[in-house]
Amino acid sequence: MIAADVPSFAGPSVNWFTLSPMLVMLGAAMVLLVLGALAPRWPRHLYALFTAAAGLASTILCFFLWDDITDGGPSLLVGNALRFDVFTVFITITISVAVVLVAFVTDDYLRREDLDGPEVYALYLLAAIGGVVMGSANDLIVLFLGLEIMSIAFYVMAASHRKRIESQESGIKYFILGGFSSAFFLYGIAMVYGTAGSTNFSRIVESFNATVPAVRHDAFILAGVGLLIVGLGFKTTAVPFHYWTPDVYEGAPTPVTSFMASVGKVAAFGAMLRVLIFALPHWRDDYRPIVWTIAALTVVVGSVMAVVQTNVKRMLAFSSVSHAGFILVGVEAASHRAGQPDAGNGVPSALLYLLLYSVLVIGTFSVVTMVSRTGDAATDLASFRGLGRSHPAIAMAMTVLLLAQAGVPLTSGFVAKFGVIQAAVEEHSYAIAIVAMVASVIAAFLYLRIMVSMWVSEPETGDAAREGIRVPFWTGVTLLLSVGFTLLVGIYPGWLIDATKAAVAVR
Amino acid sequence: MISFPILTMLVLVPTAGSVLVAVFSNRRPEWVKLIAVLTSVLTAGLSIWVLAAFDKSNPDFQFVSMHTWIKPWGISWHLGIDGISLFLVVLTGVMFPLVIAGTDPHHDHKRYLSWMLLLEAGLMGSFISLDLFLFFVFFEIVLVPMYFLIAGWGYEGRVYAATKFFLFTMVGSAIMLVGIVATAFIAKGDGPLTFDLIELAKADFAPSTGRWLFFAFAVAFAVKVPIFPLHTWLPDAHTQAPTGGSVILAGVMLKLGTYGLLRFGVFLFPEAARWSRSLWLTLAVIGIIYGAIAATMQKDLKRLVAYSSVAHLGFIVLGIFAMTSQSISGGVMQNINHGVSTGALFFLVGMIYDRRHTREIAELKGLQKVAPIFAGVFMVVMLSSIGVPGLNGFVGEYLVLIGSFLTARWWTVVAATGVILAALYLLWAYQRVFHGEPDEANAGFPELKLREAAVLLPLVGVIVFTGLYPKPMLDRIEPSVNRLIEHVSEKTSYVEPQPAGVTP
Amino acid sequence: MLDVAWLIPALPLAGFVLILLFGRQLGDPKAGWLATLMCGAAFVVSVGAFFDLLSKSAEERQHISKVFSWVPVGSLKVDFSFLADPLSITMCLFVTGIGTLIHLYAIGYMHGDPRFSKFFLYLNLFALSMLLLVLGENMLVTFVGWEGVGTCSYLLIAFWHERESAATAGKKAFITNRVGDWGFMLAMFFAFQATGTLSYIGLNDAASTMARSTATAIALFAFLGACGKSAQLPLYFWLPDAMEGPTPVSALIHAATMVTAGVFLMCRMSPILNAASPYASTVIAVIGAATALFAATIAVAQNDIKRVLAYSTVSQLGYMFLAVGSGAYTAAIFHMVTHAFFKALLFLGSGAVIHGMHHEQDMRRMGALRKVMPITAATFIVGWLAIAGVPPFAGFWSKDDILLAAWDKSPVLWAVGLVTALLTAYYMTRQVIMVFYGEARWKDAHAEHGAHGDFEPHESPAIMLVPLVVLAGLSIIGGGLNLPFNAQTEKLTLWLEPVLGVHESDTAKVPFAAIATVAALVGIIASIMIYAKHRAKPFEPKVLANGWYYDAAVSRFMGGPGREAFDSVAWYDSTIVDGAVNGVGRVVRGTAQRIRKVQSGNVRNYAAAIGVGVVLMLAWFVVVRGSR
Amino acid sequence: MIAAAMIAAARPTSTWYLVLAAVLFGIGTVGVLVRRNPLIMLMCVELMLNAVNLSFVALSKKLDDTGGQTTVFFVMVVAAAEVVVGLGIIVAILRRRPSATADDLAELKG
Amino acid sequence: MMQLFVFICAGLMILVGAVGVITRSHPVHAALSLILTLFGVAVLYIAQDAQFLAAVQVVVYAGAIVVLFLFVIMLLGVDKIEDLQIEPFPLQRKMAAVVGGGVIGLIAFAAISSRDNIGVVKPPQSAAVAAVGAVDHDSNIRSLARDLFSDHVLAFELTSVLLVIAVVGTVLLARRAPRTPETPAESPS
Repeated sequence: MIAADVPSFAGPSVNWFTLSPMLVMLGAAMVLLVLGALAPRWPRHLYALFTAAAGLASTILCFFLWDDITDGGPSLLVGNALRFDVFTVFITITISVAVVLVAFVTDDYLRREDLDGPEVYALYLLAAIGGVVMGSANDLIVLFLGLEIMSIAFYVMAASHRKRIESQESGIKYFILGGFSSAFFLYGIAMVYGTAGSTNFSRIVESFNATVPAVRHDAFILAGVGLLIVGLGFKTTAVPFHYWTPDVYEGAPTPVTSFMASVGKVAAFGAMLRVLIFALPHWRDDYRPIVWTIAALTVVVGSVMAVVQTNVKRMLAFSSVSHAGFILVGVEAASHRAGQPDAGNGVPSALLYLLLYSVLVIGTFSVVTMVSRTGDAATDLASFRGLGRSHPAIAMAMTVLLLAQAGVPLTSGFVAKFGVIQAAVEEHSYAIAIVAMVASVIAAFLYLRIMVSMWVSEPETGDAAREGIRVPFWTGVTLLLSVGFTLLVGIYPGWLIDATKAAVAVR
Repeated sequence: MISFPILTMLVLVPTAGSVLVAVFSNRRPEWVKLIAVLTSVLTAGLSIWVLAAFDKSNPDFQFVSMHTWIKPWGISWHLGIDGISLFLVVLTGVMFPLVIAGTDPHHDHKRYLSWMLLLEAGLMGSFISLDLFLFFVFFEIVLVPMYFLIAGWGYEGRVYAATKFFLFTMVGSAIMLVGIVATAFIAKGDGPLTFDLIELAKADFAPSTGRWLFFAFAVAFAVKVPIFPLHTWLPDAHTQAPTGGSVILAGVMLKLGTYGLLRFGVFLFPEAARWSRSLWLTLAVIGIIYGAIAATMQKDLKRLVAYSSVAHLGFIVLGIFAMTSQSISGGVMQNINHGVSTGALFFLVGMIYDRRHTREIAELKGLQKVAPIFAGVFMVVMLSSIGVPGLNGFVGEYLVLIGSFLTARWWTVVAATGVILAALYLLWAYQRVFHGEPDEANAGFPELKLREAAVLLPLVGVIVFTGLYPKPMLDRIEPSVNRLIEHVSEKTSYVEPQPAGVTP
Repeated sequence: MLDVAWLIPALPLAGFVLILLFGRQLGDPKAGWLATLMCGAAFVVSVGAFFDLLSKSAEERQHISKVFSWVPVGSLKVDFSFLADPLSITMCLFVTGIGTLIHLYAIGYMHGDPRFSKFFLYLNLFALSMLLLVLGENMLVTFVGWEGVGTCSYLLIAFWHERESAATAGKKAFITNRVGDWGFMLAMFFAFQATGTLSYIGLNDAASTMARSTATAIALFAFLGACGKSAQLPLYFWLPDAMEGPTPVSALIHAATMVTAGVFLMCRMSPILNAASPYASTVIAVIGAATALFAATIAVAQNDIKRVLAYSTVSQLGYMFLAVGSGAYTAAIFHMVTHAFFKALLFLGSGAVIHGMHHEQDMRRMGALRKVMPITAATFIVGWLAIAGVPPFAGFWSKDDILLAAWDKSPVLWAVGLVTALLTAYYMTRQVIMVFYGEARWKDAHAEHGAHGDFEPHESPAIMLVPLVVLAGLSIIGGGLNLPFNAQTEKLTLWLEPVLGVHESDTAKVPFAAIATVAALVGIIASIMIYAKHRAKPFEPKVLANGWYYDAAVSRFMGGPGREAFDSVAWYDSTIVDGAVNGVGRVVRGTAQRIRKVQSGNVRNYAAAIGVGVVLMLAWFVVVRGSR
Repeated sequence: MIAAAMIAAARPTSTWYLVLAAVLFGIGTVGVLVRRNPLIMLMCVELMLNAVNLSFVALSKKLDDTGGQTTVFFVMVVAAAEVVVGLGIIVAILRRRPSATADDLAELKG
Repeated sequence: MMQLFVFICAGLMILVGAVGVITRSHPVHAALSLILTLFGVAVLYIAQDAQFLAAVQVVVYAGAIVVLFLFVIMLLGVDKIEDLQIEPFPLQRKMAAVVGGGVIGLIAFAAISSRDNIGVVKPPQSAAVAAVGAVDHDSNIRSLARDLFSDHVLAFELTSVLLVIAVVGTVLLARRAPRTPETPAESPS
């Protein structure tokens, strides 16, 4: 065949600047890989700083993009594959910030554990891209690819501590279950595609605005919705799809855990909101009861299970499950108004929670990283004993972060919880709000346990005595930043709330 | 109204002091102590100033300071004080210097003092905030320092007690938070969202809604008061807490509950409060009798005092829900009286513990012979706690009872028997501890020290003065109480009953 | 002098404050003198006030002096103010008067006690409270005094608190009184609800229009208070134990003044009682009579010199309530005054004996003391004749009035009163004989009791004898206050008439007087026959010696079922209520532990769990939602 | 004859394909649950993905839309990547503990 | 007629293979049964006019992926027989049955019950794809290509990121731990 009778082909136009955050991170990742290969003698901590710089750059770029949107309004990118709105930008910012903070911690961690290579940083950046794609996708396929990018990166990172069998175990567990669940997710996509005739959010909404209710309540696409929720539920660590969480969080290298807990959750919930609220508003009455149930189960199971753990990393894993439950409460609230011009407070509160929780959890895990000492093994409650005596500053920071997680006022955690509860109450879902709050009290018990062992219990004579805790500079910086942010937002959250409201104000 | 934001200062000064103490070098303990004492004294001075500048003819909120805080949620930094909160603020202001100067944590002074000051800030804030969100913030924040004070400086069972206290209270406030938000949104209608107490009080809730909301609030406060059967955190917390902690806990913190019931429960949801009054009255009476009986049987002196609090607070709840100007004024006053006398009692028990390192009543004997002055002070405080006329305890209790008699006769008749029981448990304990011939263990019991006397003197002074001349206090309390009752009457069909021959 | 009526309580207050501040420096005996001085000054002021009042016409004999507005809340407006009228001034007079004498006596009696100054501190505090009680213009001020005297009696009974018995007795007195106070409070509440005021004047004005039920409620609850304070059935049992206190205390508080507060209160509220008649007054009269007889029977078999007097006090108080119940308020007050005279005298006398016997109180260890302490003996004998109701001593007249009134109420009551009178004469004679006559049993007894060496009972110092003599005098002429010959001689009645009204009765007085006298004589002679002449065996059954086992029964109940009930409540609290709380925690942990098993760490189990989730999810969407 | 006609008439519609895919998917699922060898579990995941691919293709045929096939293409890439990484992890583990089954990897639990 | 025959044969291949994968106790046999399934799927692709995908299926899946499996099996010598008779968790198989049955049943039910609704909504042909005449025989590849580079270009680019991750990941995992002796991993199992 000759090109003669072929009509001229023009690919979709690409507004490169709007993609700049992703491109920056991608470029940085490539550079790191090349450097790692070509200049192995490069001083290691530059990797971290480089990564952080990339994250910072994308953050800054995001603010410019934000202005563009506030001026020009939202738009669709590269063949309607991506949504370019404040929601996207907010998610991007959250993820980039997480990258920056985690990179700092990772540097010190890698050196302490004598693990090498820029690969981890590259994976951070690439996973971050995946997360951004998930949060901004306007097409189920794109969303799926983003999800796979992030997940596969996570599998590798989880298994990346070669000296710890636990690390590899967590890797394979995560991998198998991840693949398993993404198969379901994909099947869901197939079903939606079959009934909607497309995987593109805009087209889905259009076509179902047009079709008759009979088609809308067709079992096939409903099954698809269900399977999509399964896949997303797995990534958001929602009960009953949360089983991997504690094992993986405990086994994975601590900074990686914090990366999963922050970026992973942000991306997953971003995707969930995109899918449920933006793509499938027609089925909100069908999936809302499910979201309600899952949310309730998640807060309760997460909190209750956390209470009986003895390993701090596991505790925090379960607590992050219960936090996921809280965010799900926000999703539930959002689902009341899915597809309506007035979006209510559901989506903003969820976004706010995600940002605040990411910072919290990274800070918390940075302390765990320090306490876990060489070998990343000393993470049981006992190894926190007497921290208040030996390192009052760290203990104080940890206390603030834990109180924030418990949702004590004047910390960001309270603002987050309050926002979610407010959203739920606004939609008259009082029951779920009360369930969530009571569960958070149960969870509070676990934070108290950690605080007690830090402040009240006498230091044990064991590993703690043998190897002291080192406080590396950059980890300290991370801790300081997160604590500062926690308190700042706790005391003066107004600006942030406005920002999140803007995320849905323009559609 | 004065331009100087004195109420804000009431919160900020202790906070600043707390931070200052926290960051101050650990190598100069005496300086740390000095800073702490000075800040608390300064706060006390401010509170006294408020008392002096308070316009008793004005029933509304005074010294109001109002700043937008979280605009998108319609939350503002709204402080104000009226007759109901005035004396609670003063009590807080006065108690803390005494505690900080008068009690001695045996280790980690720095952290102890820092927590103490933070606690003061929180308590002050909760008593003067007129924004539901703001109030909740303070109400919750108070738990943290108290938790650490108990868990860090308490006695053998401290961690259990502290955790119990924290979680117990948090369950209540968790439900209240939902209640607060719901209130705001339901009252909002089409208007802007606001958490402002005064705005919300204007709203009319459908009876069923109002009742749900009221209970959401009431649970939190019932835990704090505590009202039977939600009281079991109290004996543990009081007993295990260090002396200072117990004094604050009993003297000031419990009042958050009764104050909240009055300011947020009754004021926001008069209909629901009226509707459920018989429940509350019954619980209050049960609390009075039950607490007294339980107190009688305690073997631990501190625990005994703790249970006596349950009984005393029962009177306040009775007064609040009997809802006559006498009963409520009496209740508000009883807040203060109980704070002073029980606070003093905890001081004294603490002193006994410092000397003998036991709280077991059985271990103590014949102290009056070896330490007559100490015994005398104890006697006076005890008599005030029993409610002997001429001392402060009587006035509040009496007003509560005589006021409640008008609207809740039979409850009052039963409640009045609490007066007998109070005499029973306190006198019995006193006899076992102070009377008789001291055995050799107690023979060396030291007499009241000068510092201790200095701490107790103001309290005893208040006890006697208020008992003999309560008028100044009542003059400031009553207008606000009457305004509250008028509010209730506007919202409901309630008419405050007047005794025969008195034209309202 | 009326304008400064507030001075009457103020002076003891000053004494109290001064001794509180400088008691230790003043020490023994200056503190005592100071206290006595203050009390005496109060007496002088009262006298002044008395004459002021006397100078006015009967209607105007009423003066209210407001000190400050006390508890003004809403419709409740209570002032701290005093009401000076014949009744209160009468009370003031004999309270301060006898008070002074007893202060004086105590200086001698308490000489050498380590807590000498504290004793007078309490005494002045007591005087203050008692004066507030009687001078109070409204029930609340009275209540302050009411509780004040209760507290003082607690402090003074437990004055020697090293003695377990003393401490217990004090506690017992206070708590028993508290029960009465509960009644008093309720009386106030009812009064307030019914009239909106607590001032006596307001109340008594309202009484005329008051519903009988209300009036009855007020009267009976107030009477419950009176029962506590004045040791009537069923709350009398604290008084005998109260004898643990120093004898001056027994004399002042538990004989002369405090215990009569109940009677005073009843008289104060007499209009309400009248409005509440007949129920309330009948109840009061019956209880009074019953108590009188009951206590008298017990007194017959007591061996402790002070306990005899204690029971006789209870019995005499019963008399007064009998009078109150019969509407003869003046008679009640009259008897109150005379009783104050001779009972104080008797107590002080016994005190002197005890003092002389080195704190021996058992009458079986005494005898023939008239030789070693003649003055004490003489005065004591005067007191005996007075209480026995032998004319012309004071007791005769007052008791006679009461019996007369009782007859008007009902002959039965009168009969009970008469028997009581007989018994009174009997046991008092018995006491006098056992203490002052017969052979000196202390000679052989001194060996075993803790006295130093071979001791000789000795007469008390002058400072203790002076009050005795004075009181003896009063006991002799006291009857002159209210001689029933004609309207003019009934001075007390006239004096109190504006407050209490008159109890007119047309019964012939003389025969009753005769009968009463005979009864008294019978009692005396019988006693002499038994105890002096040993013609018959003493009749002292255990049941009487133990006060009909009433007290024992009460204590056994308190120590037994009562205590168990309390314990069970405490148990309930710690086990059930708290157990529930901890139970919640346990449940949470338990559930968690159970769920943990699912978290087995095995990938395939997790996959299975996820799979189940998937199936459920699909079931919901396909079956439940898709079916539409 | 008639039977032949019936058979001739019966043409496999897309629904047939979808059901077949469903069965394949189910088998894959069961495989993940019952097999202990991680490698074979991985294969079972591949089965599931293939089932999805099959339905995609069938649907795209029914819709007469290439999008479905494009998707399948992407899925294959994803599958490849997953397999590579998965095998990497498995190798890393088995290198250390030969003959380790999924059941043996249960240190992290509770 | 023809389609039916093809469908049945291919279907049988697929199912037999699939069952083989989960029932053959020897890993190698399982891998081989996987190939069977993959071929069956490829056949059905052709039957559904997805020739290009069929090719890729054979090349990538059967060719690359399964080979990779076999290679790993051989390399690590983990070809030990897995005894499928024993199942440590009594519940596991039951649950597996429930899950498998549930998934198959529900999805099949959904597919059948809604056979009329599938394809009701016809997707608007994107310009690029529309340009290719549907009758054209090798239209499949072309339209696929155009679709790939028009609507799904971003997805296409993302696959590159995916592959990069795969590479980096394997590098990271495959690298042996440096000098420090491996901690003995004989943790009790």
